[in-house]
Amino acid sequence: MEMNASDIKHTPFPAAGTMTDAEREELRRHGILLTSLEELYNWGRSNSIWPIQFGLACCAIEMIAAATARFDIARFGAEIFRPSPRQADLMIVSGTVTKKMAPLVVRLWNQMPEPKYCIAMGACAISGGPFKQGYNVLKGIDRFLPVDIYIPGCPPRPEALLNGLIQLQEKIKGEKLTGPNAARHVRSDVNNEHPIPEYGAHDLVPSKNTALWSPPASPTT
Amino acid sequence: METVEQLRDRLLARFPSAAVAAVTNPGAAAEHSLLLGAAQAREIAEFLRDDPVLRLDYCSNVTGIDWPEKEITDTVKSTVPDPAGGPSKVVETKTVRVEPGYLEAVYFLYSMALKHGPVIVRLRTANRTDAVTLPSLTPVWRSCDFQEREIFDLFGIVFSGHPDLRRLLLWDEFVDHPMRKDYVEPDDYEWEPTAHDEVLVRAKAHQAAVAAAAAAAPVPVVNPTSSAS
Amino acid sequence: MNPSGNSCGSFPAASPFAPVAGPIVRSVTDPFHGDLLEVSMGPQHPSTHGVFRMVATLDGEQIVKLKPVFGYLHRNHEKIAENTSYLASMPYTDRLDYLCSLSTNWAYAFAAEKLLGQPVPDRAQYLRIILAEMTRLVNHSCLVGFLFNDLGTSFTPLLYAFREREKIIDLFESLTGSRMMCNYQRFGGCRVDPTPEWLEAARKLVENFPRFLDEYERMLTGNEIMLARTQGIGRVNAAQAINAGLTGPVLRASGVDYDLRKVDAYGFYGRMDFRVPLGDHGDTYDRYMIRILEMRESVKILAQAFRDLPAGPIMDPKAKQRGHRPKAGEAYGRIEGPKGEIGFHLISDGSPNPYRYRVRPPSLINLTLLEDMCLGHTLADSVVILGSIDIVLGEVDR
Amino acid sequence: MLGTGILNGLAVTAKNFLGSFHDPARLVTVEYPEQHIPVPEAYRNFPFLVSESADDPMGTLRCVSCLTCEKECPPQCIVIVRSKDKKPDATGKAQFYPTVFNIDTSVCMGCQICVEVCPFDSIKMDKVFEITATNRFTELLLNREQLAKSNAYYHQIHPVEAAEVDGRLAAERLAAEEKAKAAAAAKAAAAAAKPAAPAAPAVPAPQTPPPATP
Amino acid sequence: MSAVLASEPFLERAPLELRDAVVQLLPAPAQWLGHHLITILAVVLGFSLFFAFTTVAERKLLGRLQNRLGPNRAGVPKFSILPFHLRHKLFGLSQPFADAIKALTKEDIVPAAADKLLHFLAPVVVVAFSLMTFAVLPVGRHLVPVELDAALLYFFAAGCASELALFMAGWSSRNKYSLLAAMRALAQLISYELPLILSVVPIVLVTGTLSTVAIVQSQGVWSFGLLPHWFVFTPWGFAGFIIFLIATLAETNRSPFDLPEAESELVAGHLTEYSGFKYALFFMAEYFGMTALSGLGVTLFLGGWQAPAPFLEFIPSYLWFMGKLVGMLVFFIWIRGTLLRLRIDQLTRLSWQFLVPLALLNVGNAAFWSLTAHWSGPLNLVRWAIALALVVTPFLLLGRTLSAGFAPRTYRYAS
Repeated sequence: MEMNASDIKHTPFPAAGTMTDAEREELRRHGILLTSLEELYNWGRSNSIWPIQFGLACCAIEMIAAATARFDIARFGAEIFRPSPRQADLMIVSGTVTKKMAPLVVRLWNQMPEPKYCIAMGACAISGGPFKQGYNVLKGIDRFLPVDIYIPGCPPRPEALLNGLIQLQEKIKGEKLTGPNAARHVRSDVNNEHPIPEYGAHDLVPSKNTALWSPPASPTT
Repeated sequence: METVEQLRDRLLARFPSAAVAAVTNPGAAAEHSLLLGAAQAREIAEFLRDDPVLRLDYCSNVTGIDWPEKEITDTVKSTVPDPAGGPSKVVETKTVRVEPGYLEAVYFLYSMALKHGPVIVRLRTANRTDAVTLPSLTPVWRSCDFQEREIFDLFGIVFSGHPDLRRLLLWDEFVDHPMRKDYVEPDDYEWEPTAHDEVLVRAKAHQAAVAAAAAAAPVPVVNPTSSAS
Repeated sequence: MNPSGNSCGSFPAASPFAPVAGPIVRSVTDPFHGDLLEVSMGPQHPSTHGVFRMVATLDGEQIVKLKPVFGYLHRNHEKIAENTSYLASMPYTDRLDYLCSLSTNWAYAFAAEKLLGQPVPDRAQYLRIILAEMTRLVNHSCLVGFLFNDLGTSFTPLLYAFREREKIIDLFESLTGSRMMCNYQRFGGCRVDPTPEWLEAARKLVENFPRFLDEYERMLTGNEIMLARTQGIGRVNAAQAINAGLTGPVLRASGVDYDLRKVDAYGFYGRMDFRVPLGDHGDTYDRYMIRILEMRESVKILAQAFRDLPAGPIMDPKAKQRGHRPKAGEAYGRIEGPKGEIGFHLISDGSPNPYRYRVRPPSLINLTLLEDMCLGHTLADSVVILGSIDIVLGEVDR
Repeated sequence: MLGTGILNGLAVTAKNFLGSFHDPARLVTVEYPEQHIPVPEAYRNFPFLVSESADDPMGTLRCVSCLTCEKECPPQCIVIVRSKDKKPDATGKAQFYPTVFNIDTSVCMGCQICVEVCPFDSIKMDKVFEITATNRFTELLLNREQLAKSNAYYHQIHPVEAAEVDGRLAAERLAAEEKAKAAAAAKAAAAAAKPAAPAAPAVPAPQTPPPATP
Repeated sequence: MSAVLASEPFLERAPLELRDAVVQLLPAPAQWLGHHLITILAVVLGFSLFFAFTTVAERKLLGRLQNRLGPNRAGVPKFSILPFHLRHKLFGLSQPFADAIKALTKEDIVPAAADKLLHFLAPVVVVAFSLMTFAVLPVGRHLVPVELDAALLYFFAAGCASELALFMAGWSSRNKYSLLAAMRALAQLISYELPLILSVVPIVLVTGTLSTVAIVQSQGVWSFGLLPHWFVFTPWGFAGFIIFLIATLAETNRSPFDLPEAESELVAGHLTEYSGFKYALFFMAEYFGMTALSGLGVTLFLGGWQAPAPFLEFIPSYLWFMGKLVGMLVFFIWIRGTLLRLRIDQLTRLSWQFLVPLALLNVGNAAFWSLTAHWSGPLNLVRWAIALALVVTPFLLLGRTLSAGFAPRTYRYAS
């Protein structure tokens, strides 16, 4: 993991005209028209990421701070926080997801139109964070949703969120529309609507979506 | 402001049949409290609110507390004279008794009109299982509304006379009262990379359960439930 | 519609995005015997300040019933605190009221010091006042911004407030290391001593703060739409407010003179010269104005604190840094937080962890009268009334 | 007159609009990836482990695996496995060292309590915050190799604090050396006086010279 | 017409010359069709482009109002087949194109319970009708798509259909918030159509025509060769202009009258259930509506394409029109950045108790003005004084009743 600020090189517009042979070959195989369309499409999407206006807890304040004058997420074209999920492209899960809230988060996700992305902002959204030992706290939103970018921190600074957004833009710019590595939303074999868990006697039923949640063998042995 | 003892005596004079006791707080804060019997708690509360000297018009905080059964070992020292005429011996007799558990609601009362307080009032249930009803003080102080609902939700004290006693924080399908000391949390420890102490114990229990379940049959792991009221 | 008001259990059907059922369409076609419309606002709603939910029953646009639903951010703070040491709960208190961590820190430290019988040195007392009042400035100015968002501005007042907030937050960060989660107070004092440069920067900032307030007020206070939208909306009289346990600016807007900084004079507030503004109408406008006036008083308190700040230790030398084991007993410590009386009720059984750890959440209890305030007003007013109460969900649900 | 309040409001926003072209106080945006807001010295995000030298970070960790931080960590995100053997530390005292030192940054709340309780100044707060991950299991669990940063790095990010810590450690080291010398002298004297006496206990002599601090 | 045209400077007639040149290329029977198609295309494309840049301008201006920069880094897409890549970010001016690409390719969700047909028709109707209003706006001296004698009637007929489309959208979504928004939209439509039209009546009264072209031409007079005789510079015209502005804000659902979309109350109001391109169409229609009404305001009150002074006429007339239009839009954005939203009852009260009476009185005022057109010399001053009094007095009186009971308060402190 890169922990050094200087190591994270942000190049929003990488130098053109420096194609490698492999890239040329790739381009030829794809067809120039398709590739150019893909590039235009990805450029448009990556510069117009509208997040859903949806704050959960402490991190939401830093999310708001990222939208305020000093950090100004608007520079990336992402200041239009849509209150309705129907018009949103990005869900920033900013804060602790409790078990009472989790079904609603999944419902909102399902209500968002494709293509959609998810950023887990802060320790609580990633893993339950400091509150993970609580009986009503979901240990990470990735139990129910596919998370594209995790931003650790408690709470992450607004710059960290902007950095996450830039990483997401890079991810979108690199997405393919065809082939085995095609993006999630164009693949017919991937269902991006996820079942909404129900309230059970102590926990959500089911307590995780096994299709998404696949932790490695636990190191606590 | 009167001391707790004076207040107790005043209340006993006003409500002769009521159960009122002073509870001392041994801590540094030394904020002593009054233990009221559940039967007349509502009338006493109204008196506390309306009495012109007290005018405790503001109930600041309501705390629910769970006191589970405790095993208490009493050590009684008795001096037994030596029948042989020698120096008398000190004999320690240990008796183990089980102190019954109860649930408690503590009300912190202040006076906004006279700017004094706090008067701390405690109500106790008879036990933790079936006799968990206390009179609601929400009709006296509306500020108890959400707090009593929260205590009902998390501790399971049933406040009779509460206008809208529903779970406050958890969902309605929830069956237990998680703030009780013996509540067992849902078993949820697949990924605990930094577990230690209690977490490690629970995580290991989870892994053992999963392994056992996998060995036996593909049956989902059922959450262990604690004392459901 | 559920006549019992028990709407907790039927969540999915009442979701804001669930399709409108038959009865509502009838209310459109039949204007004379229309049914009531039940609208579930939240937990994802732009104006519920987080994951709060209100189930409002509307007759046209008028509210005839409104039930708040809590718990969407119930993250078990109290239970976690009972399983961990006294010190380890301190950073969790930052996350209770995440807009004003320094006040909440103080409330917890205050209760724990009461439980431990721990004195606090003078310099730390002054530092606590300085940081708590700066927190009040942050909270109140941001609250006004949020309130105007609810009133329908395009974020402009909020962004001006956050511009000033960033300046104060920068100071918090350079002192405590974190923008929001300051984790600054300790039992028996404070964690870090500010440098003279820090104090000078803070003093200058506070000195300039009234200039921002003047501009803010010029933009907002006299605005005719603002007056029409807030005056007479969500009235609470003094008796109601006291009985419902409202505290903080919401209480004082109803004309009740009860400010713990005066009543308890905790810390060194007894040495400070400041006034307590009171409202006469108890409506949304009063709640807004009380906060503006309180900010002006806070600036005064801060000026005095900077002037009188003594030299000396910031930590009681006899205080334990960790492994606190207060003797059995209990203590209730409360301070005047920006949102109202924030209290901690700690019960010790002599072990290193608190036996019972209870937070008295001002935001939650201030919501007691939400329905009363909203009845008879419109849906648009309900979000404004909620905004004027000033809640933060971390504290409401804990 | 009706409308004056609205006009006042319009005047304020117009002032801010015009101010944004000439007054830096009215255009506060920092264009993030190109410009950075300087973080103060006290800033904290996640902890790191201080090692004396950058060349051999694992060999020169200050951590003696006393487990205090593991116990005090509020969200319990640290796990330490103490070594079976002992290695000499900077002062030459034989100490345990952590064979495993993991911090789960997906849980860590950056509260600095581990730093406060550490008696050996071996865990400090890092300032790096621009972190993203695409897999939380593999990328956010930091092991001791990832956590170890040199004392030079510590000096770079917290200059004032690091100087203070170094001064304190140097004093301790000096005291330890004095003590060791005194013990050695006493031992030599004792050996000279009583050749048959048992070896002097306690403080072992430094086996390696303490690494120079930058 | 060509004789008139020929005497114009080249820039003034360039657009028409271009059109004619293209039309000449077509076979004779298709020339009529080609003529109109090119006009329609020019209007649609021109105003669509204008819309695109209005959105980015709005975001940037709002940003500046709020001490920030706004979108500034969209730049140009990088095409790997091209040997070069422009790395300049173009000040974010390409932002609307990114938004358009995204909106076009976004999944379209129609709720299962929705009325599918109306849900689909609403955005189409709203855009179609708001585009139709452009037909009668004289953009330049010779640039008016359709010269109608009853242009104003046509404009308002087409314009108010867009509010009905909002109702369609709100009702068909079968979402509670949308439904409330639909009701609000309807109440707003009924309340504000009246002051909007009444604010225009004085101009019709004074000029005696409903044709927009004629109205603009009647404003092309200057006193002393310097002071333009735009209607906004008369007392009744000024009052009418202010009423027109307020009613325009309400008609186009702009802040402080954005009740149907009220974000803080109704989530996204009638748009709650719209996604992808349908949402973009609504967004577009809002800006088209705003542009069209601003254009009408410019035409009626601000002299249309007329230059403010005769010596400035060397600048082509369509640029003057566009300049005034941009000025109006900037004002709308400024209002949006400052003001808060009214409540629905206050909104209707403002209309019926304040704007409608004022507009009615204003009609009388205009009647007085046109009856006294022959007054000159000192009588002219009397004429101005009377007309001014007829504006100011009712404003003060009605304003007092409207704001009765609302005033800043003074506060007491605890002793």
